[in-house]
Amino acid sequence: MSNLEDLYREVILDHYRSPRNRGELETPPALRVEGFNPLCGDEVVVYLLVDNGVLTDIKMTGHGCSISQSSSSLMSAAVKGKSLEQVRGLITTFKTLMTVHESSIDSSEPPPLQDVRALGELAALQGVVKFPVRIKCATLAWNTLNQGLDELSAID
Amino acid sequence: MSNLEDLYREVILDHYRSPRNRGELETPPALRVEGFNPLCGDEVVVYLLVDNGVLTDIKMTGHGCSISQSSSSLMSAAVKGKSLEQVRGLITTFKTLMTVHESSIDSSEPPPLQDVRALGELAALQGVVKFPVRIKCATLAWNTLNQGLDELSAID
Amino acid sequence: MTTFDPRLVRADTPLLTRIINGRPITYLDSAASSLPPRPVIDAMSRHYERQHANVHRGVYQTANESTQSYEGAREAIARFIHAPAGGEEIVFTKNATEGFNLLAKSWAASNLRSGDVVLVSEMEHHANIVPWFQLRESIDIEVRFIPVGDDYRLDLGNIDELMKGVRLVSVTAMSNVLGTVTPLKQLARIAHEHDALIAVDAAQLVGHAPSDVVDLDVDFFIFSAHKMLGPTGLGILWTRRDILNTMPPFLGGGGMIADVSTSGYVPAKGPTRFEAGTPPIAEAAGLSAAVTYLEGLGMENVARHDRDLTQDALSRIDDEFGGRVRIVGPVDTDHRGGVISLDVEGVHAHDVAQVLDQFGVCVRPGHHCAKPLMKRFNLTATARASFGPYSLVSDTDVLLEALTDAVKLFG
Amino acid sequence: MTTFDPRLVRADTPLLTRIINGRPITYLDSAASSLPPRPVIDAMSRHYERQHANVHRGVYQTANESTQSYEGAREAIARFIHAPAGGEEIVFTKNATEGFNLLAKSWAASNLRSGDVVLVSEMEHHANIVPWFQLRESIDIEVRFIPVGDDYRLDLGNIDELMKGVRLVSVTAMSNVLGTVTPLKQLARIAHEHDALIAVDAAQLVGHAPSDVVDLDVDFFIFSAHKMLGPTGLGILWTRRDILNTMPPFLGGGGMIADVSTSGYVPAKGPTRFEAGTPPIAEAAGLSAAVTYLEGLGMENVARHDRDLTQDALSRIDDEFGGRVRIVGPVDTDHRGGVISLDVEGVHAHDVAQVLDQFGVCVRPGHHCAKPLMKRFNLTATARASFGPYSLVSDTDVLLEALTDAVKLFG
Ligand SMILES: Cc1ncc(COP(=O)(O)O)c(C=O)c1O
Ligand SMILES: Cc1ncc(COP(=O)(O)O)c(C=O)c1O
Repeated sequence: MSNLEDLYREVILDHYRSPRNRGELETPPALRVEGFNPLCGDEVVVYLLVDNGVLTDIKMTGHGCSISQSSSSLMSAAVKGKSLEQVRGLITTFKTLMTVHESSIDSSEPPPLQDVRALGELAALQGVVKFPVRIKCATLAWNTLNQGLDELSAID
Repeated sequence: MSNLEDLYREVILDHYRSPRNRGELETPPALRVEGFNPLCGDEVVVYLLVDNGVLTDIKMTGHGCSISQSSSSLMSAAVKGKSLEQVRGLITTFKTLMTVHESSIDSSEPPPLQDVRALGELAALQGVVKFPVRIKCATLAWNTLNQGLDELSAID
Repeated sequence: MTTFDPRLVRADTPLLTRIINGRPITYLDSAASSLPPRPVIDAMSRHYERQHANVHRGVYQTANESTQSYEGAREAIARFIHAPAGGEEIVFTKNATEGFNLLAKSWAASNLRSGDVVLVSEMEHHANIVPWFQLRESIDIEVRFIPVGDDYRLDLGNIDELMKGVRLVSVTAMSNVLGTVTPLKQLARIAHEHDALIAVDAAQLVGHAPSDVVDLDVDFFIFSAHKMLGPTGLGILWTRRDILNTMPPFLGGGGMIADVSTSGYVPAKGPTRFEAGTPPIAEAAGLSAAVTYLEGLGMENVARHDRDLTQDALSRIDDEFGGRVRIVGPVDTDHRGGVISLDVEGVHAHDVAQVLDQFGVCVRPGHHCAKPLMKRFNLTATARASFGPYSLVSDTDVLLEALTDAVKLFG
Repeated sequence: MTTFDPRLVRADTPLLTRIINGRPITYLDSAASSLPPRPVIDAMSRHYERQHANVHRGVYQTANESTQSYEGAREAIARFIHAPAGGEEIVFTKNATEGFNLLAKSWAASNLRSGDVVLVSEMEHHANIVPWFQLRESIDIEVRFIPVGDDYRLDLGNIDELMKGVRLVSVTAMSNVLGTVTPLKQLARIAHEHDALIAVDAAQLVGHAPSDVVDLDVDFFIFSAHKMLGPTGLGILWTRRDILNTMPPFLGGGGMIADVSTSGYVPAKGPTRFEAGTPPIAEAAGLSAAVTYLEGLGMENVARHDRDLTQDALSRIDDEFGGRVRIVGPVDTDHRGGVISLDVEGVHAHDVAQVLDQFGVCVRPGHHCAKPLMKRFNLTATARASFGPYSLVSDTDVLLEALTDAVKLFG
């Protein structure tokens, strides 16, 4: 069952059971973005409050499996209070982590160390890459956040 | 090649090369019926002239393989001048010959003797039953004739 | 009576020898697709190795053999479901879904008028919902839903009201989520009393119980080969010959025509009218073998086996987990078949399935292509276990062991 | 360059060991359906024996394997025809014919208006004719035909006139009757100059020569797995991603939706939008193996081999029979592929094929689903011989021997 413990690390189960930043924000001023995984029915709704280039608040609702829900909780904790630039950087790092792994599953190459370190608690999700079908669970919230940032910059 | 000689008997090749009763009849008084085999494109047109319950004249046009063409030529020669009742009898006998055989190909049961005798020259077509795909070639003209008789009795 | 031993079926099924994560596979996903036994797999290999050729119009020997094999499959299926006029009533499609599209886009499109109602149920598979919504884009029909009660069964209390304006009742024989078996004979009687026709989604029925379209007195019967030990790529639509002969063509192309010119075309008669292009020839050979195999098992036996396994599993799940694992479906095996949807408290179906996979247990998480039903019960997903003729009580043992682990992990 | 030896392909093809009427089979009907080699047959058996499960939504291991195999086939085909955006541009259908129905009923039905013209040719297969006549029943389009000249080639003399009002040019890459190869690049240029799109019936091309949709600069590319050493039950439609993404759904059901409720549905994005129901999963595994196998042979080699065999056969038929056996098609191999239609003076094609069968020679008699073309040349049927990568000059030897007998019998 060692594989499974890799997937369901304590941090993940913790965030799944007690999701951070759960709730809604008033729109406007906040932006509301929906993400949806038609294959498994997972849904996430992200509320973003941006002030002067900084993501001052983020709230999330939705439902789904432990991976999608903990990933969104972990994400919200990681990005809250960061500058939009930093947020974009985190998105890229996280998605690279998921993709790099995806293509190197067979070779079991470890991810570049600096990336993992930059992710902090988020690194707990790296076990997901051994379960390729679950990667889209882990990236759902991130793709939704990314879409939100795109919408924000389109408004500017 | 013995099988093949069974199929392409001299009588058949003769009727194919020199079809009897080829041509058209004026309609009315004659009835015109079309038969068509969509799978192989064979076509036959039968003209029937009936007087007082007797098939006084029959002409045929169309195109198709040696089996369909010789069968229609042989048929025309067999039914011309016969009473409609006799014609119906011949149709039944011929079609039974084709079907009986179809289901007894494996057992190689010979056809009932009296049937074959009643058919005269037509019996040359009995080799066809060893080639199930060709049966519909042999029966095309007969089905068309049958349809013509049905139309005639519907008019009555 | 045929003797039936699921262990022999198991021995015939090559996939069941697989080892997954160090454990023998426990396949509990027959409702999604069944596992073909050796004779079915071999029938298809043999087709390609010995007789493959395109069907119809061929004169040479392998073309004849392929044609006979293909048409023979029609007869085999006709026999299996007791089609009164034999193979002439059997249309081969690519799957059950195409069958419903054919029903909607040929029969219904030419028979329904604006305001007519198609009555389906809340527990239909999307295959029996989306084609009706699509039809609505061209004819203003109403798609009405028979509600599902809290007992997970069709609620026919208001059926007279529901039947107003209905021209077609189109319902599943068995829900692929709840396992609920629908009262087909009763529905057929109701439909016919109201001058409506009735179509049956038999996808979950045909591989699991005897099917008799005459006894059921239904008008359309649609299913898939891959859920009855047959191959992918092949579905079946049965309808009465008198209906079939009035249905306009569906897809156009070779094989479905009587004539074509530069100015138009004339469709062929019979089932081939609906079979445009090269059909699933090898698949039909596989289906014939599947029918023969199932007939050898005896469908009464298969049905009893399903019932026994289901009964056993339902009571053991309840004993072991009580409220922690909820069975989403009727508990009485008189009203259900061998499809068991589970809702594990606090554990998402994906996570359940993931943990189960570690034990080599194959169950399906998700909405099972029945989103309206999921919404009805406020669910987004269930973890569904389903049986086949190769299933054993020991499969349930492993399922319970794995479920225990899942509950513990997320406890 | 890969070395290519047709005798090795032959050794890989189990069906070619068959004895028919006492003679080794001489298979000359690859234009109707090709014979899959051992690796293709085995890939499908292995699928059923080792990994079969329904695709998508599964979490357990065999479901993943099946999904990866199915999606991998998309990538393999994309690579094989050089689809610029890969598998996202590949839609799996049940055959080429369904591909044309999808083109007509999705893209064309939503893009064409009354009065618009679809330009096909007189030498199209019914698959690329009947769907357009069917579309005409709902939108008053014109189906216009590029004439075929007495040289059996497309007559483009009046092409500017023909292009008036044309929104889509839909033509075959190679006639399945005449063997004529069409000037696709030229037609693509003409179509695009007139702001029309171009669809290609590649059924006779893909298994016989290299295919590059970018180099050809075409917009739709439609073909069947069973004519490229693959299985029945599987076809392919390629189109550019930007076009695909604007096409409305075709068949409705599971797998093609993003959401369904009791009031309506939202279609999925990408190729799955067009793949309702359980897809041909095992068949896709077979197709992947076929692609790998053909890549191993090298499509340039396969094309050269076809050309050599055709050249040889054409000149020998002419030498041996002169006017008695007419070749219905161009005689210059620059303008044709390995499909040879014969019209034997005074002998109907069915009789030719019947005599040939006695020699174990498989040729196809009939209209080859191209009735407008047959009418153009005043024919009802031809006897058609066609080559595959397993064909040898010795096949032509037997063909000639058998033809001699046919001519003699009816002489
Ligand atoms: C040129 C051409 N187009 C289309 C088709 C149709 O292919 P399928 O029958 O596999 O749909 C064929 C083969 O029959 C063909 O030869
Ligand atoms: C009840 C029911 N109906 C229809 C279908 C559709 O079958 P297919 O995917 O083979 O078209 C399924 C299976 O997915 C089903 O379970």
